[in-house]
Amino acid sequence: MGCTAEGLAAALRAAAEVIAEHRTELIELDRAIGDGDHGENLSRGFTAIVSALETQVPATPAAVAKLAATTLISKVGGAAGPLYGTAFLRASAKLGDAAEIDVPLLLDALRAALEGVQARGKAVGGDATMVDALIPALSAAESTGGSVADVLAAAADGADRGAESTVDLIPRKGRASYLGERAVGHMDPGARSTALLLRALAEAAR
Amino acid sequence: MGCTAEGLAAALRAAAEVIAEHRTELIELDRAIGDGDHGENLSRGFTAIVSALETQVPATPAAVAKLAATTLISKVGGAAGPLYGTAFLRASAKLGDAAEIDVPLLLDALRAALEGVQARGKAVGGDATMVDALIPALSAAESTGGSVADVLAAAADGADRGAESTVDLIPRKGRASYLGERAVGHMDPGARSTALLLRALAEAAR
Amino acid sequence: MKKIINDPAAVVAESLRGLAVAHADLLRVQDDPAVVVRADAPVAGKVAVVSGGGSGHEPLHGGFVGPGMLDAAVPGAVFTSPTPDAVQAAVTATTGPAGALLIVKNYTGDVLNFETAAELAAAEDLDVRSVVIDDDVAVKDSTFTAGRRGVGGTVLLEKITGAAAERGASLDAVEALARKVIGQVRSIGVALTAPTVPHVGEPSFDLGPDEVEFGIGIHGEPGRERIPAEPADALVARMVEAVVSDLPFEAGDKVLLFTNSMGGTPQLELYLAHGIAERLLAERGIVVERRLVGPYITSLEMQGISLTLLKLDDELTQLWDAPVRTAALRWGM
Amino acid sequence: MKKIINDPAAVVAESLRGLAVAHADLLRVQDDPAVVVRADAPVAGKVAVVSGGGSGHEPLHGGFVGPGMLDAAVPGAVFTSPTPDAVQAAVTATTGPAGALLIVKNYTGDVLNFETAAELAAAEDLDVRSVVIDDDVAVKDSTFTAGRRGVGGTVLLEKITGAAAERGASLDAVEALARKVIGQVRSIGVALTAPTVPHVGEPSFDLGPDEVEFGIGIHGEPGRERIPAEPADALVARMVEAVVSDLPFEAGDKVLLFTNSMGGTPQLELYLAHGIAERLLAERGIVVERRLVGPYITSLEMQGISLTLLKLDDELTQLWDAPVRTAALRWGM
Ligand SMILES: Nc1ncnc2c1ncn2[C@@H]1O[C@H](COP(=O)(O)OP(=O)(O)O)[C@@H](O)[C@H]1O
Ligand SMILES: Nc1ncnc2c1ncn2[C@@H]1O[C@H](COP(=O)(O)OP(=O)(O)O)[C@@H](O)[C@H]1O
Ligand SMILES: [Mg+2]
Ligand SMILES: [Mg+2]
Ligand SMILES: [Mg+2]
Ligand SMILES: [Mg+2]
Repeated sequence: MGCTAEGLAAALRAAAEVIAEHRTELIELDRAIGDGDHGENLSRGFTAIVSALETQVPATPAAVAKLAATTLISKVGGAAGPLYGTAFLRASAKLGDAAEIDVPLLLDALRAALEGVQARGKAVGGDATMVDALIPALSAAESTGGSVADVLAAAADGADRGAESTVDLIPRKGRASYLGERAVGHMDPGARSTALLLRALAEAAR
Repeated sequence: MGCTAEGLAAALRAAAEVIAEHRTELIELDRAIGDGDHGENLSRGFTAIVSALETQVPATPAAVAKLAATTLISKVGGAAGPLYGTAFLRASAKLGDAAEIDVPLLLDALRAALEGVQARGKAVGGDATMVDALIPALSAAESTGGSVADVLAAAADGADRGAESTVDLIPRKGRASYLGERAVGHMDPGARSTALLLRALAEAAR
Repeated sequence: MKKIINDPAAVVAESLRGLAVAHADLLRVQDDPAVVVRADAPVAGKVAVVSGGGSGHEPLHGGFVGPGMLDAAVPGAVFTSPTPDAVQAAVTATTGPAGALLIVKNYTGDVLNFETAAELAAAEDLDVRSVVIDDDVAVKDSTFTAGRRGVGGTVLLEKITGAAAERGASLDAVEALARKVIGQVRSIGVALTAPTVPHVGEPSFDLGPDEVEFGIGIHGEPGRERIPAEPADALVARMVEAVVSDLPFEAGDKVLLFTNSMGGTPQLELYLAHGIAERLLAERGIVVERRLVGPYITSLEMQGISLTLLKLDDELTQLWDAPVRTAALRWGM
Repeated sequence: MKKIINDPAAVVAESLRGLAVAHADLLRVQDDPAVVVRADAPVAGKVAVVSGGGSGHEPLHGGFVGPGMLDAAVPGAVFTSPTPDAVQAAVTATTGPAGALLIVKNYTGDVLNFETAAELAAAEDLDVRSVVIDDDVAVKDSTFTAGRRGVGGTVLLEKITGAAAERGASLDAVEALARKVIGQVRSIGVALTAPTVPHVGEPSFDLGPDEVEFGIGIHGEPGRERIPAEPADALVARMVEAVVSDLPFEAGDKVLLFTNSMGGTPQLELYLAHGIAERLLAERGIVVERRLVGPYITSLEMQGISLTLLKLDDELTQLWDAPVRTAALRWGM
């Protein structure tokens, strides 16, 4: 069974809760190697998504994703706002007018999201950014069978591993890159938030 | 035997050493209930007196006291500069052209110093200022017999008791007065420095 | 203590060197005793306006030397009033037959040292008058204290008397104007952290992580009371109440509102506090006609703010608006 | 954390309210999205100069809105770049057929958000160009980093392009001028203490009592290295060397020297550092023709300073001297 507009909206609400719970953790991660606002920025954005969804849930998954995209772009700011916004925008474009997201559509959307983040931010794997969570998330998702929930769970597992991998990397993009070697030993906050978001979506899809 | 110009100069050098040794203590006392500069101000002043005396020791005790007065006035600043400056200036006026300070002259000088401080600063006994060291110093000196050294030792004892007495007083003059009751429990830095100076002069006169 | 200094004993002299080279068009610095003098001093026929005090309150006073404000500033050691000979040097460098007004903040040290200087000047047949500003409502003005301290009102007093002197007012007129300003200006300050004097090397007082010193002076002297930290709305309301009730300022009064940073407070917070003060005054019907917001009378790196209210009339408003050109305040020229 | 604020989430909005009421003659503040706009915007026929970025760097950028400098400033949350719709609102409020120049500091977030805003503006047929300033020599400029950060040079860039736009220069000319300035301005910063972001509630980094962060950014991002605290002479020499050797600046060059406080540094120390920098430049034969000293691009209450050098020629000197009237910089009007 796939994921409807309502289903995606519910998943985004769940994601908002997870981000709120991990706000302080994300702030701390960002404080260590950046400027300490990542948790605050994302909570502001996801709280705004929840509010926007209260008024009305759009009819298609694509429209829900687009609402998430424009809300993130207009509420988050910083590096993460345009990057996550672009991810949702590109994903939304792939979803077309489908009433439900099935596994092939989900994979298309994930692929588009990664491409969007890379087009915008110019980061490649190994630069210690959210891209390092998205790449293994996508490959894990692509090599798994099963339901939308199963694929998302695999993606979340991949993102967890990817986030973990950033601990040993020298950052080359974003604020953490100013630290160079001094950032080694710290997890990238954006990679961590990507892993949290995918896990929340996976749990909601079960 | 009385105290010559050279003797007074030596006593002032000794006083400068004592002030330098107690610089931090005076700073701490002033930091607690004032602005923390009393030790710094007095060291600057007495260091300048020592330098001035290096060039030439004036011929009479009065001239030495006047040199100390003008140096303190022009180097110390704050409340203590003009007050101690006035004390030495008035004392100097009493010393006239005597070649040595004897006990009657010493008592005249001490009395003039106290009057000068009170004329300038308008403080009375019990206001928790240097006046509270000077008043008992003078009465102890007046009621003691013996040499200049004995009289000065009695004055120093009186000043010690007076400085101690300021611990329980509510300050009514100078910066400490802003604290009101919160200053109770702290010794007045100017009373303490008066006691230190008189003790140094007494020791030097022995 | 971490500071951008070399030798604590040389801080003032070295800082003045930077001031001199940065603002050679406005001022010059005389050495030994250290005095900041308007570049074109003495200005013929003009009453000289001279102020001074301990250093560590910058831009007060050196940052206010220039056309339309001070003719000279006398910087003492950090938080220590300058000596009479320094004041005298400032008077000598700026004062002609028109005389001079000395602006003295009410601290025992300042009063005593300026008093002596004025006597020295009188002995040289210069017409020198002193006014003592004591605008700090934190201190109870009674015979049991050294009296109210001079704080934020000093900046406004220097601007307004400086403007009058620049226009050619007589010493009598400038002195009367100064007394008028002193009569209708009131201030209150709060501190969130303590300043650290270079030669002391430790904070001037200890304030708990949730404590605020209400009624702070500009040397880290304590104030009325130590209160628990509270939201800006409550804190500023407490400050406004203290100032307004003192004069008192009343509905319909036109005022200048001066929201001052004590040095370490971010501008973000300063404007936030200013906005609250404006709102509270408006609620009381007090009309804010002019404002000044910034770090103008500070206490080294101390975090905190002060509010100063000056009751305006046409004369004072015009003098406030008059051109001024100094390192710290500049408009109209 | 002790701050003069109410709700950490409302700090920027409440501070802007204070700014608006304090400077109603110069600017207005639009709400939702928050934008600071010159009072008389849009100015007919004039190229709009617009900048913005995270808040917490005041007076940057809102304090530079007014005749002769910025037409609008876009304040993000504290240390967070503003969103594209806010930038777009600033463009819409200020931009006519003459177009607009967006001044963007080189941070990933700022670049991405302003980029999106420029696309939105282009879609509305407005001629909008962006320049990215990256004057911080602390960061090695390579493909392995996000590139050099925009810091102190931003203030000079905003003043100079603002002056050109005020004089009626075309968008092509203003853009070319901006690229010229960016090409010849360099900066370096140091921090003695860390700033505390209101919604974080703790200092942005931990610095030992004897450590200095050399090459600090304006968000408390770290710099080149952590060094032991040293006397001002040595520290400023290290800073001058870093800046001068980068462009490089050479004997005979005429420069503007900008000595900036990061917010919490007392003016006493700031002028002391400025004096040292002037002396060191003179020793190298570099001619300081103009200077700016003060807290103009800050990092909340962070203690520290930055030095910025801009190579001058007649064009840049004239534009620097041109009249400006903003909350933070004012002369000639
Ligand atoms: N160029 C980039 N490409 C991909 N991700 C990036 C890039 N720059 C930054 N990021 C991500 O953004 C995160 C930081 O986001 P955030 O703290 O919200 O923004 P800012 O750095 O502007 O404060 C980083 O942890 C990183 O994962
Ligand atoms: N009016 C006064 N009369 C007598 N002594 C005074 C008066 N005011 C202050 N003092 C003395 O001066 C001392 C403080 O000196 P100091 O710290 O050098 O000056 P300041 O208070 O200006 O910083 C006080 O401890 C007190 O003894
Ligand atoms: Mg961040
Ligand atoms: Mg003292
Ligand atoms: Mg003092
Ligand atoms: Mg940020």
